[in-house]
Amino acid sequence: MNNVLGILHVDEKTQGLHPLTKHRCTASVPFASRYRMIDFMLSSMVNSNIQNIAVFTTLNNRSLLDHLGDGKDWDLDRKQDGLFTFSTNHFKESSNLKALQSAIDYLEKSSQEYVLICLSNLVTNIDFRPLYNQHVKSDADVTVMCTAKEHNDTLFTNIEMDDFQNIMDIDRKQSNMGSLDIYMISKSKLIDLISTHAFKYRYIQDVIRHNMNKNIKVKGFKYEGYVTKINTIKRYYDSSIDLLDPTKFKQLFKDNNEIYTKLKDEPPTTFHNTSSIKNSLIANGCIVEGHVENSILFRGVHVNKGAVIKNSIVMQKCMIGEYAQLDRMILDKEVNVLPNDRFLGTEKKPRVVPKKKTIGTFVI
Amino acid sequence: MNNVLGILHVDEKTQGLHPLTKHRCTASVPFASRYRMIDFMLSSMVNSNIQNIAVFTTLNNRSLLDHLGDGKDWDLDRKQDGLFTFSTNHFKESSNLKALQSAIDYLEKSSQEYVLICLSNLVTNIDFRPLYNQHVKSDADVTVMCTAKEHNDTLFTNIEMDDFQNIMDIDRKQSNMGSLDIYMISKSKLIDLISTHAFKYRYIQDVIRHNMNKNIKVKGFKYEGYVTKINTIKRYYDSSIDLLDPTKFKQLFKDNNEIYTKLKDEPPTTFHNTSSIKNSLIANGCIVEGHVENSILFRGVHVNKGAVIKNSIVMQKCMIGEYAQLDRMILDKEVNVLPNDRFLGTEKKPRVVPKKKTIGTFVI
Amino acid sequence: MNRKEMVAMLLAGGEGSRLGNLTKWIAKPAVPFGGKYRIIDFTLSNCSNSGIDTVGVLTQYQPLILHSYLGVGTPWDLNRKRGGLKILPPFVQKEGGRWYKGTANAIYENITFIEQYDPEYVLIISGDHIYKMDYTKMLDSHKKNNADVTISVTPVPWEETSRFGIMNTDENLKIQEFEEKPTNPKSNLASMGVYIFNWHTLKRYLLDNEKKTLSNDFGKDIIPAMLKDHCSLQAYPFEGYWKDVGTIDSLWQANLDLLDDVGLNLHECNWRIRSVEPNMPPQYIGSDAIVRNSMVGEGSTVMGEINHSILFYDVQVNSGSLVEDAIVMPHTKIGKNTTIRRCIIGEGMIIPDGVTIGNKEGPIQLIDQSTNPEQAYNSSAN
Amino acid sequence: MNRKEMVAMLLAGGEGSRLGNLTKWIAKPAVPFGGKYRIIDFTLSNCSNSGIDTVGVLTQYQPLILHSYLGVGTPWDLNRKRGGLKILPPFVQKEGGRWYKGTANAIYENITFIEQYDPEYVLIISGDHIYKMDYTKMLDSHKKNNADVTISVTPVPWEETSRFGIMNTDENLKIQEFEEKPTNPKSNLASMGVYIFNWHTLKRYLLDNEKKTLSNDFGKDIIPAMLKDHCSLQAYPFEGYWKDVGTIDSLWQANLDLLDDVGLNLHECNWRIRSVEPNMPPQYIGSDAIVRNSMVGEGSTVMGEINHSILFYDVQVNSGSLVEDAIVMPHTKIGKNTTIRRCIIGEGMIIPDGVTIGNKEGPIQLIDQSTNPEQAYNSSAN
Repeated sequence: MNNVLGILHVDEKTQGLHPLTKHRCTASVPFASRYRMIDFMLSSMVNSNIQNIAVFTTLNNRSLLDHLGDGKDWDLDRKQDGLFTFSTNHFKESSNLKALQSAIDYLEKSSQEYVLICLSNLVTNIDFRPLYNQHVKSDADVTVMCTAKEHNDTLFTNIEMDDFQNIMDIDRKQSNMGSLDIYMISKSKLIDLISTHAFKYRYIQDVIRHNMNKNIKVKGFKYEGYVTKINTIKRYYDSSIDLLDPTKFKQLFKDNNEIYTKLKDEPPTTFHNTSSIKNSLIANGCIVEGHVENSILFRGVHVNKGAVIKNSIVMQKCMIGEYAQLDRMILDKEVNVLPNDRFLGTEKKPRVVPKKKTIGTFVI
Repeated sequence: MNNVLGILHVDEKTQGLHPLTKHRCTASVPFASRYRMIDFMLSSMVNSNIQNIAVFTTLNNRSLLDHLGDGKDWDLDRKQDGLFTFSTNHFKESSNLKALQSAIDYLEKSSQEYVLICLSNLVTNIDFRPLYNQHVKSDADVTVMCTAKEHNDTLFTNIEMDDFQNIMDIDRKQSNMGSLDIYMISKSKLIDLISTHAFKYRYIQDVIRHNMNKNIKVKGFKYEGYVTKINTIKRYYDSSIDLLDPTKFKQLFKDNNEIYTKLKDEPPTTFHNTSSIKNSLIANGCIVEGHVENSILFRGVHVNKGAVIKNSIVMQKCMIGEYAQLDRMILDKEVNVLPNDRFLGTEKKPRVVPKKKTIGTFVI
Repeated sequence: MNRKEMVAMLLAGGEGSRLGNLTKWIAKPAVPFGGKYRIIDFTLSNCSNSGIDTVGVLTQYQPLILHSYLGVGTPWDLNRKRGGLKILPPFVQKEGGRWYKGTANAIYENITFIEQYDPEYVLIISGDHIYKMDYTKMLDSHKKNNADVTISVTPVPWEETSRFGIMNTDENLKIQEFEEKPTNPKSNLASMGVYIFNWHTLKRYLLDNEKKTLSNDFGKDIIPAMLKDHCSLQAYPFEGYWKDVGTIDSLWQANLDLLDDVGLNLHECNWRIRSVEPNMPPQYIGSDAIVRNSMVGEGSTVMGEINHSILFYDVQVNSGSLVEDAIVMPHTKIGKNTTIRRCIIGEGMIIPDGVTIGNKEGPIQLIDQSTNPEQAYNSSAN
Repeated sequence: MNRKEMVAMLLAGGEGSRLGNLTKWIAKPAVPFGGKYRIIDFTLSNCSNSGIDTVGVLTQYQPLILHSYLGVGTPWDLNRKRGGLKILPPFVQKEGGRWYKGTANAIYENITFIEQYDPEYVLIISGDHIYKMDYTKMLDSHKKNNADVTISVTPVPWEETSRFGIMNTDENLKIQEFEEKPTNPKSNLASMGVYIFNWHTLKRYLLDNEKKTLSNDFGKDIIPAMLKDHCSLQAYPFEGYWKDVGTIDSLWQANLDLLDDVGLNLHECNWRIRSVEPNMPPQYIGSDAIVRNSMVGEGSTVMGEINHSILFYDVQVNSGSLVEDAIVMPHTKIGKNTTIRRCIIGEGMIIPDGVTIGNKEGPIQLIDQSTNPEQAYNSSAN
């Protein structure tokens, strides 16, 4: 797979994740106790031995660039190849084709013959090698990665594929197969498509779709593993809580395919005498003196004595005051919950508290 | 000096350096064979043992951020303190006060008690410790670094200072002392000034100037060493060629105060049998087969047989064709000079060839 | 600019034979500690937090894991362009190879290393101790007292004095006498094995001692010689938690001290202990688990009951099991309905279902690959 | 995922005694070469450019500068999370310490290191040679031939065969016979000291040999034993520049080969030789200087005449001086009106004004700190 260049386009339809995306792009939204969304696709690429990876970001990228650094934590701090980040204005206008065009120099100079393009913020742990092997052996110009889905589910674009992996149709009729917006394509073909179509189309997906029966041969590759796309608060919440199911947890955190993330120096979590804790995922650096149940705690959360956290997601460095109660809440980073008060979301609508807010009543 | 936080504001009046600043900010303009402008101030700070440094950049900063990386080459890749970069829109509107205000969190969280603010792209090799020592011992709120200048020279802002280092006047009458736009100030005072004046003023210099006889006590510190400010192509050219004078060269590249820069793997320069070379500065990675005189070659320049380069500055990876002639030229990176042609600038107006251009006549 | 005021030399070559099989394959400073760390993290973090940026680490015994762990010191911010962390194993010269014969000899063999920084002071520390200490404060005291050497001391219980080097000082903390493991101690101030020497003085004694004796040790040779010559030896009283983790019992105790509010707190932000981060998924605490008064690392899964214990990263405790007053090192799996009390379980162990390990009193057991299961797993029957 | 198909073991412990005082304080692989590099840069860059990301470097002799130079392998892109560059000095185990007794013994002592990567193949290379080679091509040949070991060979001039290990092969390049420094060679194919072994085969021979012999060397013991057992030994013919720089003469020659278009070109971008960058100001060539057919490094100042020579970084040649057919190592100052011919000037030398050094023919002189100035500086009078 050292013959494949990886391109990670950060999906910028961020409205659904507001307010988590107020100060960051979707790719850097914290997820699963100690990761950011981008870690899953980036680690999948690294574990598939892709060693030259370009991340295209928008301008709201300070938090993402800070997270990625020089790529060291993904073993991508290299003199040859490694991690490259592109911040483009074009992309803000959400034309990923323009963004690719602005990086055409980089594509041309790279030594790899194939390109893997990922356009979505997926939570998954994919080995891309089988996709590559099928693509190289087939006569397809583009191979698109698909997943099984409910017929009427609209999370992933409908794909119709025949028994020989030929894609018959994209995005027209309902289907029980969905596109993951992951494409394997030869570099020369990609450069060709970009230069031919950059003025006509805004999205590479559209170029493929509209030309697929003309001069682009498209095949599909069905991915059988765990994958989810996160584009609303509800999905964010549900996908997070899903991980408390050990089967799903194990599918995402396979033994041999480590998910890498930016490492921080935090001690192991300390549980006090007064703590009780059930069915929860917890990162390092927490201090737990209260009760935590069906919840996800990120790094450095302090749960004080008597506090009760249920069915909630509590991000880095939140402080939960004594006897405070949380249920179906999502607390962004560094939220301060004052003692004694109660905060509830609902199953249909988990409640989000934005970064650095203080909530509760001051009692003197 | 671990008690000082360094702030490097990149001066964005870049018109004078056009076209060298078309695709980069002034701070990342190549200078002196193997450096970028920012290297001099940044290295001065590092050599003065300042370990927490913030670089404020505009949006035209891709080349600069690429150059700085994680700060490793300046020994600033640290878990505590180290190098921080801020890209601000405010700054594009050239209000350095707004830029500072947007980073007030960072200022407040840092452990240092003093701040060194540098607002200009200076080429120099300063030890800031004497400035710090004077400032700490004095009763001044702000100490500004000054240099001797010609009475009517307008490169540096006029400063009038009495025998007790008190600043009497800034920017009103001609003086033989100029401000280097380098300020030492206690962090608490700086935060105070920012929060009080950010809505009234655009520049921290103005805040100091207009309040200096009211509630800010300003002293000066005269720097005796080599310093130059580069704001026009003419000054860029002259300051470059100046370095061929061994005295000035030695003042800038003092033995103990190394100037750091991003390191590249280039072999030593190879001189062929046909080469002749006089009074020139040359970086690694060049191949010289022709004649080079009173000139500056950056990394990886190839001077072919019979080519003649005089009084010129030739940046990275330029290719000079056989028997081509250059005099008083500035070639930006990767310029390709075709064989046999002649290109001349004048003493008053050196000619600049923009990045990646090919010049000359094709002869079949 | 290459000059350094003070260079640290960290002695990390000891075999740690009293730790038994824990140090069969790794040097004592590399022994896991505190749910995530290795013992040497404490001294390295102390150096880094004290602003000391030049640390020579003297290795000799089973250094493979230690060397790989240390690298160039990046986790401790010691990857510096000038100075930084340097590993100093024994080596061969034109005259042949020499192993380090003792603590002082290890420094002697690396005089060249030290001299390249032309330091005024040399800090000698050891990778065997758990404590948080600002060495710059000790250096200030050293300078103020104009001492030739300053030795950091801490009071130990009178009944344990016979395990330590005891310093007898006058009222100004000038050291009058040094007794190695005395039976009738005159003081309970023990040396912590932390020395600041004036380099030119130390160098003279190193060169001198090299010719005279065979043991080449600071405690046995250098300090007594300096006392005899009436050098100025100053004690520096350290207040705070300090523990020599040289035995299974003390290693066990120091780990549990993390839970018991006796002055060793890893959550303090202003004196962070740093380590090589293992990168593990979050820990999972199951629906029927009980976790009290314990530390648990990332990547661990707890389905049973944990009480007053330290679980490192990637530890699995299955349902129905109880872990109490125990230290469980990384990559260890504990089966169902198993009871573990008062012991240290080594790295990568697989403890079967339904066994009982450990005693309610008596010495702490170490369970590792070389443990005889039949003996250990029935020990509760005693 | 921790498995590695091939692990490289780089032998860098040699004293290099034929290099005289050049290796008094540094190991041979750390000797400066080519105006900027050290000898070991070539093999490390070969590994990195061949996509080999796990390299154990076996050190023993004067490793201080070498260890500090290597670090964790960052300059060669070998600072990897899994694998990467690891320094492997001799060490002490429970049974005591053992120095490396020979090339094979050095590998034997590090079997544990190799086994953690569970490799199929082990590449044995040495830090003493100057060449650019893609080891993956050799591995392809090894696999295709189903060999137990593949040895890289290069033709040497017939008159020099007695300095090398000579391979006698059949028409399919199967090795039939191995002669160490033969007086009547049957072939001029010399071993380059580059081996690819099937690890399980090599391990068996290492364990076996350890008991049987004292020399523990690949050329003397392992290869002869495998030949005797009718293992499949394959020669891999290497085309390209290769030089053993084991003597002052060959070191001098290999440096000058950089100027003479004999197949060693450092300006090639597709097989970059990487090194620790020294960071020096640009070089300055003065108004009266003449520089021809030479390499000059950054930080150097040339006021005199340089012809067919290699100047490292931070070298100063003052006016009126001539440097011809010479190698001048870093931080060296050459005075005025001095003539230097056919010699190697060591690091940090100060050559006074007006002297003449070197002979027009005969062996190459090494001028370093231990050179007697009176003798050396008058040598032109001979």
